[in-house]
Parts: sequence; structure tokens; C-alpha cells
Amino acid sequence: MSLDKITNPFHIRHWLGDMEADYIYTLGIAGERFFKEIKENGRIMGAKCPRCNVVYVPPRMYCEKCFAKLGGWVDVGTKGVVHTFTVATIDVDGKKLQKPEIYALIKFEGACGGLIHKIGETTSEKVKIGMKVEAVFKPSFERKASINDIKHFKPAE
Amino acid sequence: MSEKIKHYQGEALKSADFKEGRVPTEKWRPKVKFAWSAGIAIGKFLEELKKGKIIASACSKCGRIMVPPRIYCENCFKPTDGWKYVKDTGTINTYSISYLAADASRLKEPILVAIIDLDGASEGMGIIHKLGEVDKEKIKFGMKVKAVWKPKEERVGSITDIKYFKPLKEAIL
Amino acid sequence: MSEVAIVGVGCVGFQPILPELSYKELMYEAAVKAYEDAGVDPRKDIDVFITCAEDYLEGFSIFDEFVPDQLGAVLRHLFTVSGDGLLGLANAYMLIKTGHFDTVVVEAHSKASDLLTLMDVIAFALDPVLNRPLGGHPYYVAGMEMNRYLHDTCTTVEQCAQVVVKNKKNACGNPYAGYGANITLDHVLCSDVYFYPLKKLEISTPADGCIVMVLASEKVAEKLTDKPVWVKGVGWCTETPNLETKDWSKAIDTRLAAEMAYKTAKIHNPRKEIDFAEVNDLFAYKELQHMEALKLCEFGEAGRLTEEGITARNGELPVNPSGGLLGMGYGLEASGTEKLLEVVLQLRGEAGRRQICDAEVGLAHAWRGIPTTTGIAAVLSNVK
Amino acid sequence: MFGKKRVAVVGAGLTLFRRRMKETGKELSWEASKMALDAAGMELGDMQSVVMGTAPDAFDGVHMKGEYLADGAGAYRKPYTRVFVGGGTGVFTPLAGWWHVASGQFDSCLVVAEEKMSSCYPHPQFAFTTIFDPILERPIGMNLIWIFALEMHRYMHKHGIKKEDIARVSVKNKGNALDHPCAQLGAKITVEDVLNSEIMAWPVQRLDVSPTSDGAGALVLVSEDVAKEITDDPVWIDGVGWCIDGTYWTNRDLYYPDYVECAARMAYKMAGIKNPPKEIDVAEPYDPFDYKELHHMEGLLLCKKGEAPKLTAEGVTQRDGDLPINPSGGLLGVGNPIAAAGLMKVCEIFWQLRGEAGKRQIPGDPRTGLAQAWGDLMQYGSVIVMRR
Repeated sequence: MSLDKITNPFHIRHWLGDMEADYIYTLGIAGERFFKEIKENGRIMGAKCPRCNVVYVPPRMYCEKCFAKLGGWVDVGTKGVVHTFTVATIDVDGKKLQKPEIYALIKFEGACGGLIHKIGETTSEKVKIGMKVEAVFKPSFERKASINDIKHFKPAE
Repeated sequence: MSEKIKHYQGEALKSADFKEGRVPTEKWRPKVKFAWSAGIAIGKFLEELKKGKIIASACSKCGRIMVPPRIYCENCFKPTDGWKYVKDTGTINTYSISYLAADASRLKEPILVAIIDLDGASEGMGIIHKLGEVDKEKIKFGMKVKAVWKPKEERVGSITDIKYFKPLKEAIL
Repeated sequence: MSEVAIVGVGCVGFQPILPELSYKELMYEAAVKAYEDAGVDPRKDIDVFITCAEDYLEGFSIFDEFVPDQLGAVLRHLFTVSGDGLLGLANAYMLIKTGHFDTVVVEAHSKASDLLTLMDVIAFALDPVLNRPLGGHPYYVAGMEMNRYLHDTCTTVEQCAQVVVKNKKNACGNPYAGYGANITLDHVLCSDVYFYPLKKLEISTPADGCIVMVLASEKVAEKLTDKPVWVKGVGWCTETPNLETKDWSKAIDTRLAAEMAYKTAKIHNPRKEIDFAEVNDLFAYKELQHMEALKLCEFGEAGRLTEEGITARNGELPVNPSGGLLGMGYGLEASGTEKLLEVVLQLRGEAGRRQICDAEVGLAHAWRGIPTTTGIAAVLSNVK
Repeated sequence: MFGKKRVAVVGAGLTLFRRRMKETGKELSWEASKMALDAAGMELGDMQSVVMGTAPDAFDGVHMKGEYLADGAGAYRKPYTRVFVGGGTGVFTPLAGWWHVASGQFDSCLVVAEEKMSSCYPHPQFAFTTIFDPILERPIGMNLIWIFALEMHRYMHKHGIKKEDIARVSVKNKGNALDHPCAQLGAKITVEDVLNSEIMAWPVQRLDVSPTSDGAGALVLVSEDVAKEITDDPVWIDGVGWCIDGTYWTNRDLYYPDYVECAARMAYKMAGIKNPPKEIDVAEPYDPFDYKELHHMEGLLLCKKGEAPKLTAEGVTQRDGDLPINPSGGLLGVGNPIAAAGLMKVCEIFWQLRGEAGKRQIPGDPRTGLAQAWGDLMQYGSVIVMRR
């Protein structure tokens, strides 16, 4: 233990600084194709593991379970089911959101995984686990090959 | 099996692929802000810099006088048991003439940077700082230098309260 | 193969903020206590030092640089595990098991108060392409997980809230705890819903503190202390970093980690053979989910056990007698070592008014928080 | 070594090293890991544990990037640890893999190292500025190159070494890299090219420095029993060593890396090596800068202090010399995706000892090899000794 201690609160010093920089992320081999399909064709694709016979959404370059290279790409449709959701009432700074955000994991039929996204065009009370939803895409001229090319998911008929 | 592997994977991109938007990307700038506690030793060090003095800590077991100060002697692993002012003069242990700024951009006028072993501290106790008021050709290993302080009213308790170190007159001769 | 024991512990904190100490000084003070406790001189007696830290929580790239001096590890054999302190324990355990090393120090700390934007940093851990661009407070992931967990197990919000009441109460008896409180179920239930169904008081708050532990081989441990705490088994596992494919109601990482630890420790019936458990409770529901994953009860049963007081300090299966992270404070990468500390103190009979009678086997568990699926479990005992 | 377990390397994999790659860090990790498994004739399911080595999160731009990379490294539902010792990480990672197996806890361990430095945009230099003390050093406006320039200058001053003595390392390594299929900067250059290249921070010039890169590497480690089942040609990890020096790098004489010597002595003791220059057939010391190769040869006790430039000038360290140093082409030639670059060195020793290094194969019958990496603030040494 040290022999000197700070006992005067005015002697406590802090030094301000940050660790901030700009980052640019490639979407990756699988990601680039996946997001281009969203951007150009408004399609949500999965990729199939030839060994495990599982279709992954989002698609990847490899199967995380067996490490095989993923092969056939399949369209899984734009409709899915809410596997779970939450209603966030605060933002990253801890401030109360004007309008709560609904986040959900949406699963697609016959696929492993799903997409995490926001739910819109409904109220938080109406969202339920197991509810059917569909993707609402931004207009094609606004899309830039990003997860945000999907505006949100909305309740499906 | 290096010689048996026929294909090494990897898809190289060019910087221009980003600049010209040929490759889709996501961008992010994280908000990562800190208020590091300076603590007992460095807190005192900064306080003394503001007064225009350099303080070191001493270990009575190994007899070392250490700068920057610390509350423990890392060699003996015991608490340091004294504070001692060291001089604001010292000797150049090693130096560099840098045409690079912190962000890697290129400079016309180089930054002169050195490790300066401070007088009054134990041998080899150096700090890193800049050199000034010296021709880059004239810097030498072992050259005696002295701190040039900011005016009292501009000092805030920072290592940059020392503007730079300049050669002592006799060192240039 | 030598057995492995913990022969010394030192702790400073945990407090909401320790502003007068730098992170180095904080580590030094905890290290001095640990070495004093173990009766070792780090400059001579320690073979390997392990520090557990993540750069962005500290404010440095390569935090490793700033560690050796205050631990007595200058020109000695130190390295960083980018993980929880309990993962540091796992590596220390393996190092001693190789037969090449007799003494290993494990350090983990939190200087959370140095970091002004913790939630932004946690958001920075999300997948930069698939998840992060959605923005928002990263704990929405916990809200989603809690929702599915409640859905699948029929656990009630009251049962989750009871975890908070219990842990904060336990913390009142723990001098190392920074967030003890005497509150009622209503306090918790009426607190703001931040991420439905997760409430404000169900989320652990960061704290500053440091824990240093000294581990030794059988031969050395028995020379150093008459109260060694034996590491009977350690397990650790990462499920998947992909939020899309992880299991949303079961803590698979913790289940697999526990199975590994139990196998080594030869625990066949955890519920019967483990006297008390310190499990990760970063969020209140996590304590319940983790109890199930650790096989301390059946899937969906933890809520009821909590409600019935079985997991209270004087219950049949005390869980988080320390007060857990909800009561001690969230010590970032030290959160696993907070658990370990309590297990060691209990097994040594040094837990003061928190002491559990006749405790022989304790379980320490950690989870690395949002957005990870990494769990670590360790079984410890005061009987070799 | 009674009661102590031996650990074998049975497969290695490496991606291309390039300034920018399209693959995500996960994908790079998978490419290298899959290649290592294929080379070993093993499946992911055969791997009982995984160790990841990757340097600052500030490169890839992901907090807790070990967690993020886990599935690419094959850690799905497996015991997984990330170790991190700055630039020393690449060689340290297989050391961590070694104790996973040597402890008897696991029979196999997949060791993966990854770096995607290009995410930090426009240049990873920013990430490097955050390696310095925020109170004592960052306010001065530190640049990473400075600390190398200061160390290099001190080293030159202490032994009276000239820049051309050092430049030969760059010429040799970039030349060696011409034969490396993953290399980023293989080139035929001359000492004059190095001496005439841009002055960055005297005495460091452009061609004294390795590039920034993206890339990944992987190794498959197994216990003695498994090794005997699957291969006739295992390479054994016989010595491991690591050491850290104090934080205050400006309080030390930078002319000699004591920490490298300490790490080397630890590894030599374990491997029973008494006379390193005689007993080591091939070495891959860390060469992010050309002088560092020399500095590290001395720290590794492969020659006397100040003698490494002489050996280099005499051609001793060429591939066909008495003590081949960095036959891969090193970081200067192959590239420097920090952790992956360190592991690349271990891969090279593995291939050299198995006689599989193709055009890079050193003559004779190398039986003992060494790889070393350096890291932190002029502070960290990690050393591995391998034998066939």
C-alpha cells in the first residue's frame, strides 16, 4: 500500500482524452453479396451449408458449426416471425427516447438465424413473440447495400 | 504445407476502391471518452509542473530517484518513501528528427524529439520531450539541455507546460 | 498432475468511483494485499502473471504495456488475457497443470469511472455491418433475451425483481460491495422499464475495484498456507458471437462451461454437491438463466426457487451471498473475480456476517456481458 | 521431462497479406483456420479448444474483437481464449495453445491470429497514437515511428553501427519475400534504395519499415498421442518463453532488449538449449523495422551484443548462410498484420523444419528452429523453440 494518500478532494485530478477514430468496414465476401441482393433486388438471401443442410440468414462464407464453405444461395422471402423483441425507452446516453424503439429478432421459415431489426408501423403493445412481420425496404434509389436499406419490419397480413 | 498449398486466399482491394465507392462499406466513429484518474503520483507530478518544477519519487531501499514519479518502486516492490525535486536540465540519451506528425502526415520542418535523462534523477531516468532552439544538424548524443517553460499563467499542470528542451549554452560550443 | 489452489487474495473496492487512485495505484494496492495474504514476494516467488483487460475499457491500445510495474512483474513473465478474470483463472490453472510453473498471479480490475461512454463502447462491440448500424443503446439485446427467456420459461417479472431485492440485501453485509440497499419488490417493479421487460433496477451499475489472486501448485500451496482453496475444475465456452444464431432463452455457453468444469471436478449432481454459487447477475434475469444453465435447477425453475427463498443467504442453495454484481457493482473484466473472491472468502470461513455454515464446495461463474456469449465456471473447495 | 506433456504442431495456414482486403476479420480467420485444418487432415470437430491472438481492437474497429472473431476462428461452442501482448501476440498465441494441450486439459487446440488494420481509416496510425500514456506522452503528439527511431538511434550510437549495416536486413528480407506466396512487399532492392528512401523520422527511412496489412494465420496443435496417430512428421514445441519489461520505457537503455533475452532464456532452458547459435538451425526474429532483426538476434543470444550487423554483412543470415534469419521474408517483406505476422513466422519455422518451404527452403536438414516477436512499448518478448 502506498504511504502517501490524497486526503484533499481538490487534489484529485483527472485527465480528459478519447480513443476516437474513423472506421470503414468492408461487408466481406458473403456480406457484400447479401447486401447487394437487398440493394438491387429487395431480396433477403440465405446460404446453405452443404454438410449440415442448414440455410443461414444472414449468409456467411462458412458454416460456423462445421467450417464447410457455404454453397447454394436461396431467397428466404421478406416475411418472417418475431422470435423475440424489446422496447427500448432510452438512448445510448441514457436519455429518454421521445418515441420508444422496438427491436426484434426476425426468423425466416426454414432458415437458421434471422435478422435483428426494428419494428415499425405498429405500437409496442401490439408486438408479440410469434407475430408475423415483413420487411419494408427503403426506395431503391436510397439504398446503399446496408442493413438500413431495410427501413424496418412491419406487421404482415 | 506450404509447398503443397496451391492457393492462398484473400481478395485484395485498392484504396481507390473505397474512395470511388466501388466497394460498399459501413462507416463508424465510436464515441469513446475518458477522464482518467491521474492518481497520487502523477497528480502530484502535474501539480508541480504547473509550478515549474519536476518532482520525482524516491525509494530508500534501492536508492533510486524515479521520474515520472510513482507510489511504488517497481524493482523492490515496496512503496516509495520520499519526494524529491529533480533539475529541469538533462542529457540527450537518444533523439530523432521526425518529418511525421502524429497523424502520419508529412512535415516540411521536422519535429525534434528526444529522450532526456534528467539531472538529479537516477542514471538513465529519462522522459520523452521535444527539442527546440537548436539546429537539427547540431543535436548530439550526450548534449546538455534545459527545459523551456511556458509562462506561469499559461501552465495548466501538463507535460506540455514544458514547451521543449533547448541546448545549454556550453553544449553548443 | 498437481492440484491447483488459490493461496492469496487482495481486493480494493468495489465502489461506484475511486477517484483518488489511478488504475495503476488501484492495482498496486490490491496486489500488495494479495501478496501479503499469500506470503510471497512477487519479485522472486511468482512464475507467471496474468492480467485480464480489454483496451477500450481502459483507454489504451495495448493495455499490457501499463501493467507490470504495479504487480511486481518487471522483467518477468506476464501476459494479458482479453477476457474476464475467471478466464485468467482458467489459464493460470492450465499453466500450473503443465508442471512447468508453480505460482501464477491473476489480476483483474475495473476503472469504469475513467470511461465516460461505457455504453458507446459496448455498442462498439456489436457486429459493425449487421447490427451496429441500427444504432441505439446496446442493452436492447438484454431486453430481447429476457423477453424470450420469460416467454419460454414462464418465469415472472416478480421473480426477476426478487433477485434484485435479495442481492442488494446480501450486499449490505459485504464490505467489498458498493451498491447494497434495503429495498422491496415494489421498488424494483416500479422502476423505469428501460428495455421491456428489463427494468432500471435490474441492471447492474459499474463500479471501480481490483482483485489480485495468487495461485499455486499443490506442493507450494501447502507450504504457503493452511487454508488453501482448491480449484477442482474450470470450464469456459463461447457459444457464437452471431446474435442471429445464438440461443435466446438458454445460456448455452454457461451450460457447456459448467459441464466441462463439473467433469474435471467430478461433480455429478450439482444441486446436491455445490453448497453455494456465485453466478453472473449483470441483469437480474441472468442470475436465473445462469442457475439453470449451471444445472443448479431445471430449466424454468430458478424463478420459483428464488421466490421461495431457497437462494437466499440462509436458504438451502445460497446464490450470490456476496450481493452479486447487482449489489457489489459491475466490475467489468473483474466481475468474474468478484465472484471468485466471495467463494474464496466463504470457503476459508472469512466471510464475516455473510458466512455460510459448513460450506465446502462453491461455484464461481462469469459471463462477459453484452453482446458476448462467453461463459466461465469454476468449482472450488476447501477439501483437496 | 517426466510427467510433462509434449505438444506438436501438425498443420499451418496463412492468408495473403495485403494492405486492404475485402474479407471481414472473421472471414480471414476462417480462411487461415480452414487451411491449417486441411493441412493437418483434421476437421473442426477434432478441435477441443481454440486460442485467438489479435492485437489492438483499435485496428479492426471492434471492441472485444476476440469475441467478434470467435466463429471465424472455429470457436463455436468451444473453450476459447484471446491472448494479447501487443506486437508480441503472434508468437505468444501458440504459446497459449501450448499450455492448453501441455496441461492435459485438451488434446487439440486451434491457434488463430488475425489483424485487419485497414478498418482504421484512412490510416492505422491513429490507433498507434493510443498506445501511449495519455497524460505523460500523448499530449506531446507522439507518433509510433518516433519510438523506433529513438531506439534505433540509440542502438546505432552505442555500437557505432552505420545505416548501411542495417539496410542490408531490408534488402535481404524483401528479397526473401519474393519467394513467399503470401507476400505483400517482396522486392529486389539495394542498400542504396534503402538509404535514398524518404526520411520518416531519422534514422528511420521508408524502406526500413514494414507495411500495415490485413491477414490471418493459423496452426493446429495436438498432444503427443494424437500427433502419433495422424502424422509421421510432427514438429514439437520444445521451448516457450515470454517476458515483459517495465512500463517506463524512457527509463531504460534502449540499445539492448533485456526482455527478449529473458524470454529466450526461459525458452532455451525448457528446450535444453545451451549454445543457441550452434543449436538453432533457423530463426525468425521479429523485424517490423530492419534494425529490429539485428537487435533481436542479439537479445536472442544468437550473437554477441553489437555483432549482428557484422554477421548480416558477411552473409551468415542469408538463406544459404550458416544461420538463416527470416527466410520467409519477415515482416519487411511478407507484410505486417501485427498478430498474424508473428504467427506467420511460426508457420515458416514449421514449414522449414518439415522441409516444405518450397523455394524458401533452407539447405541442410534443419532440426531446430526459433520464432520470436516483440511488443508493447519496447517491452515484450515472446519466443518459441520448435524441433522436428
